Amino acid sequence: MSNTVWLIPLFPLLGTLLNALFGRWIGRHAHWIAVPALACSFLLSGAVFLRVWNGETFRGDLFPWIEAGTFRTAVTAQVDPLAAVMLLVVTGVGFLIHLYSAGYMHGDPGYARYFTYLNLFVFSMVMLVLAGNFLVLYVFWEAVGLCSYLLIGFWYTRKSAADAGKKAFIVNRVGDFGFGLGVMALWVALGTLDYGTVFDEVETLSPETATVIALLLFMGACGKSAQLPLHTWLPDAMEGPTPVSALIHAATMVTAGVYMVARTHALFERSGVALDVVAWVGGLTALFAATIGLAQTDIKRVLAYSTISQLGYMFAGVGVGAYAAGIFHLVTHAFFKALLFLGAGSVIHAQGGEQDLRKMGGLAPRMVLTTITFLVGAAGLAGLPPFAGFFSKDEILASTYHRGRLWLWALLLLGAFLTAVYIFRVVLLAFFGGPRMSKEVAHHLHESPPVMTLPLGALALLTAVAGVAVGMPSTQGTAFARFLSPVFPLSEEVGHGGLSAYALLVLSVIVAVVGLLFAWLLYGSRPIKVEAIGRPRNRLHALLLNKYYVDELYGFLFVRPLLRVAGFCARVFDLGFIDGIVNGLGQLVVGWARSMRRLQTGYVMNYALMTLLGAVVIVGFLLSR
Amino acid sequence: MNLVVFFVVAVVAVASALALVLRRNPIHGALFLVVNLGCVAVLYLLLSAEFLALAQVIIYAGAIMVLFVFAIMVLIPGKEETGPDPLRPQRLLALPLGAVLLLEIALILKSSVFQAAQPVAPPPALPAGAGGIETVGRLLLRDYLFPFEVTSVLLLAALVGVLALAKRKAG
Amino acid sequence: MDAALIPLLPLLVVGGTALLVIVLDLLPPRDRKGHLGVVALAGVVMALLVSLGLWGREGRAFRGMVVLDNFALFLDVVICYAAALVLLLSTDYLRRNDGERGEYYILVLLSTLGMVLMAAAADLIVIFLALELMSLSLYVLAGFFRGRLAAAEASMKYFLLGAFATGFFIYGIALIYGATGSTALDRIAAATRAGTRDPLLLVGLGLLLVGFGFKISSVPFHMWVPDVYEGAPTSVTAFIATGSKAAGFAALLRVLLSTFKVSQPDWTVLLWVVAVLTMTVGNVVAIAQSNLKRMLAYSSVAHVGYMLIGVVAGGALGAGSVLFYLLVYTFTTAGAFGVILLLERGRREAVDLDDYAGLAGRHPVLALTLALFLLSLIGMPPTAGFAGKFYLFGAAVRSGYIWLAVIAVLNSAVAAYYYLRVVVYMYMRDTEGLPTGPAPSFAGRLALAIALWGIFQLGLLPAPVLDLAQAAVAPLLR
Amino acid sequence: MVPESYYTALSAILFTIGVVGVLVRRNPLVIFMSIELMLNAANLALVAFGHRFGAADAQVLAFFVMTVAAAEVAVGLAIIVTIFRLRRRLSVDELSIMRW
Repeated sequence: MSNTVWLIPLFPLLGTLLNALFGRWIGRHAHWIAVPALACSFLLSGAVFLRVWNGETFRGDLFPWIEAGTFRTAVTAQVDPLAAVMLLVVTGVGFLIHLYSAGYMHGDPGYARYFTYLNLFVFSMVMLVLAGNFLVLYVFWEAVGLCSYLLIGFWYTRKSAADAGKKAFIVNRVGDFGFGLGVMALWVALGTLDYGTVFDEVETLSPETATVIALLLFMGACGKSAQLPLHTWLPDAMEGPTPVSALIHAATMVTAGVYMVARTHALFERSGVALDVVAWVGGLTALFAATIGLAQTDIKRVLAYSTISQLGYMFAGVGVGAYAAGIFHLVTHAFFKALLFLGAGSVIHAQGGEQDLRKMGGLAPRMVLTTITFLVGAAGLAGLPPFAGFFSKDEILASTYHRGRLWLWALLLLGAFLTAVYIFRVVLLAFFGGPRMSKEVAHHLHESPPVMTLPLGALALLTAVAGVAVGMPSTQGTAFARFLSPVFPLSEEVGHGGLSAYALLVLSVIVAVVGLLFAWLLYGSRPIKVEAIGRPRNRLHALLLNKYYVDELYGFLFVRPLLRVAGFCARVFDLGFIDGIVNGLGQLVVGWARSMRRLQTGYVMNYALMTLLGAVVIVGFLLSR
Repeated sequence: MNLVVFFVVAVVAVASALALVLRRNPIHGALFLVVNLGCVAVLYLLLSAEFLALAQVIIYAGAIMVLFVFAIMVLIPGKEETGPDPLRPQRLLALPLGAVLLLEIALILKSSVFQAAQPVAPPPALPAGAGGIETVGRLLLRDYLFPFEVTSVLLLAALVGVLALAKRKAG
Repeated sequence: MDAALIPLLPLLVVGGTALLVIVLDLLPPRDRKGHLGVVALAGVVMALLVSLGLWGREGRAFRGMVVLDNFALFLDVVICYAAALVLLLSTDYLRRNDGERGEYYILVLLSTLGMVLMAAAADLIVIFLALELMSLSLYVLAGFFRGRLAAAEASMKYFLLGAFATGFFIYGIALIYGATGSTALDRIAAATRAGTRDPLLLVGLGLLLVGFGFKISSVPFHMWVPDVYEGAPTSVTAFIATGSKAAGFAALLRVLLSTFKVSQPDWTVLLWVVAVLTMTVGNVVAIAQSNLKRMLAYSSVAHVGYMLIGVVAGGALGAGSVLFYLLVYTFTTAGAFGVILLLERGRREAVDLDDYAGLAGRHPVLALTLALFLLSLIGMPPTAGFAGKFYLFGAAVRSGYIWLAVIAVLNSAVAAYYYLRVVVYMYMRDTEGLPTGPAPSFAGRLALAIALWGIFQLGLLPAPVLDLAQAAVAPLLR
Repeated sequence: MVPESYYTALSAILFTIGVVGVLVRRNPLVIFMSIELMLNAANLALVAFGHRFGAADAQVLAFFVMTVAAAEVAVGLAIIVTIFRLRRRLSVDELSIMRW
């Protein structure tokens, strides 16, 4: 197994090197290197997965890396069920998105550069997942970040893209600073960074120390996974190409935080407090981002806020100790969110780059495949059975409920309702109703080429079947949780089952359906009123009128204030406050730099004066000792 | 007797040093530096370092100062340092800082040298002829042979450096 | 060969080559001096090999004024690498800038001699002379392009401030002599162990620190750095940034760790503050720079701050990681300056940030090379910069200087901003106006290749070299 | 007999005057001369200390310092001359094309 494991990251690395060095000559054939590389990785991951399925695990050093005294760290890979699942997701979704990119990015002047970065990203992400100690984790944690900045700013001629890359960089610095300190603190506390040893010895840490370390690590997770209050970079990151948003800013990289918390859960459990923090940050983010999602008009921004919100669910899941549920949601989310992004990309592609929902509408007849797959994705996100998102989200909700976190559960339930509302709002505005785009754009509307629709279909299939296949709740927990049980022992609550579990299941469905209907009332009903039914005589129309009235009422009582709150959050809190802090910090440093620079007058006399000052201070200091 | 000579020479040395710093004309400054170096040479004699006193006169007064005066004559005959001084306030900062430095060194000397040296009545006198050319020469070429060799390389480097800067372009 | 001369072997090789070059300079051809560069390079490489061959041997010569130990040998290797890279980079660069004269190679060799001597000196007066030998040559080299006002200004500033710092240094020697009656490091060490805390000795050390501080350019003695780095010929800048810094650290470490071990509590506090100031000032001011040479100058100041962390941490790990970092820093900095030196826009050296806009598009390999050096300066794995910083900060944490390490990590975070800005310019901007392109230079490319090899070798397999570095500081810690 | 401490005190005064001279003057030549004053003061201190120990070593050290001073002067003056060739004025304050 050892040889196979190392090949998984090797292929994308080779792809990167080839495209980086010979990109000028390879040019528009770059995908012939990048896509097969990913395919190989995916197949190998599948092979590794099967062996893990049979109960095999692997742990091995590539080479001894950093040694200092008694401290030794090697480049270590570790494959256990958790890593195997993640590998499959990263390479699988990665492969589909590479394939899709070949169509989406066709003709872009930076084609080879794009695939270079994308391959580099997959390499780094695979290594992050494989990492067997905190140092390697940290290294590739930074590396995926670097790829992310490069890809956000890919279309650098757009100022907004360059700014977004910078913003992602600065915000993530804040988080990574904490993460780096956390790793350092861990080293000080235990003298080792090896996963196995750390988790074995975690009991020797005092809970306070564990809390400090865990919270520092979680700071990094907040940055990478865009949780409150470090979430602001993710919506801006949508300036990158859409497949990038799908792969990095939805399916894989942003989930690294969740993966990290789950991976190091022993540490968080030792602290206890830290786990609560994770749960609450997750819950609050889930609701907060969902409200903002309601107010956005850019299709990708809605999806971005949705990603933040769904990441919040995952954190809430792992925060209450339902690690398997959190990771399961991570997996299903990777499927349906990648699907949604790619669908959105298909729409944007068809409309020549238009991302504004207000200028879409009525695309369904022209883009049948995209519409169907997008609907599947939306159903998955909203949590409608039998799609994957339903099972995973319900798993999280049930876990919170069973563990007695009723407030958290309520937050998440409300979030689930809003999720259904905003995603079907997108569906209705984009695919149904009357077209609102210009004549010219409408004329050029077309379904995307097979190289793009194929991944859509594959992801739709996964979204449709993954939940039923491995997520069916049973008295022994889901099949998924059982698979992960070597990493996350099954907890007793899951086994309870009981009446309340089914009630919760039904409640989830109801919430999602109500959300869907609500969206339909707000955004689907009016055009129908105008076009389908002309006269106010029949009962359907009366009903519609009635609904219309409800719409107005809700609009007045609930929706408009909600929208206003959402807008307020988006404007003041989201953009003003947190950006203010981040920018303020940046400006502080830059301002400091400018003024310090003035000390460097260029005059010899000033320099000599500083020397004398230094001498006087040093001598004075030593004299005083 | 020696004490009187010391004080006279010391006063002259300090005065000439101050003059070097305060006089505007660099030529005058150079001459005051020569005076100062001469005073120090006398002090070397008082410290029974005859060889060094000689070297001081030959190297400093004879070679270094001639170079200085030559450079001054070539570069800026007559005047200098006129015109407004934009950095004057900062320059004045040098005085208190210098005073602090002096105070600090004085404090150390007071706590160290003055304490240690004074009670031990007569310091061990240098053996006869210790400052003579023979003793120093022996030290220089035996105990300190290596640094002596290094100085030769140092002078070589200076030579090459000056050539590099001053030589007219080849060809 | 006389066994007594073995400790001098590296010195003799470098010095002998210098004399050889002086003689060859007098012979024809008069207009082309490239062959002198080859001879000088051969000498430096020979010295490098000799130093490697002597590894593990110990000895002293000339009444203990020069020592041969692993510490000196390790630094010989660092210095010779720096000199070799600089020589490789110089030849074509000088010709392009119409400054090819034999004196250049002689002076580089003589200053290398001074550096190597500083690493091996065990007597304050020898350290002083070696320092002067190195400095005088560098003062001249900084102003080697005589027709350029910036070079002349750099040379003048470097010289005046250097001489000023030397004044403090020599007064410090005088005070230490006054306290102990000797300038030999082991005698001084014996005096510090025997006697009470003599303020004269401590203050003497303080004044020595002024001199060393100037050479390694720690705050507040760093003021000359940006001006000199900017004005000097880029190859000389690279040499000042790498070789003279390594030599300064060599003497500093030897004096602090072996001679003034007793006063460790005193100077540790001092260096703690200096380290924090140095890295912070360097990094913060670097943000505001748009001239690449100047930016790298401030960055080099910041890196000195990082290295001082290792000195503060002390012990085999701390001091060893300083040596390790010196090697890393030499490869990285020489490489970064090397790329700048190869690039020109129009007939002018490409030193402005704007000159680098869109470089990746036209010269992907060169841009990638510079990007890798910058990533190493940031401390991104798997480059050597990461391993180096890891050891330094780790040593600080080990010794209980957690806050120092935290400040250093914060500093590295800030630093990433200005390094990456260059990368962003290269990869994410489009060229305006004249394109920037590399001058043809095989030797220059060879130098870059060696430097690249260095940062990956040290980044991927740092442990063996760290072991060597720790073995190198062992003689000091006895 | 003059106590050595007097010499050292004098050397401290001369050293400080030299330091102040470097800072208050604008002409590089005068600055340079002030630096010579500093070196000279250091030499005086060395010789005085040597006298205290009754050893001639200090004189040798002072001799080395003198040599270094001579070498420095040669190089320094050459640099100053180079600058003067490029620009017919001589004040260190005008040498600030590189700053910030």
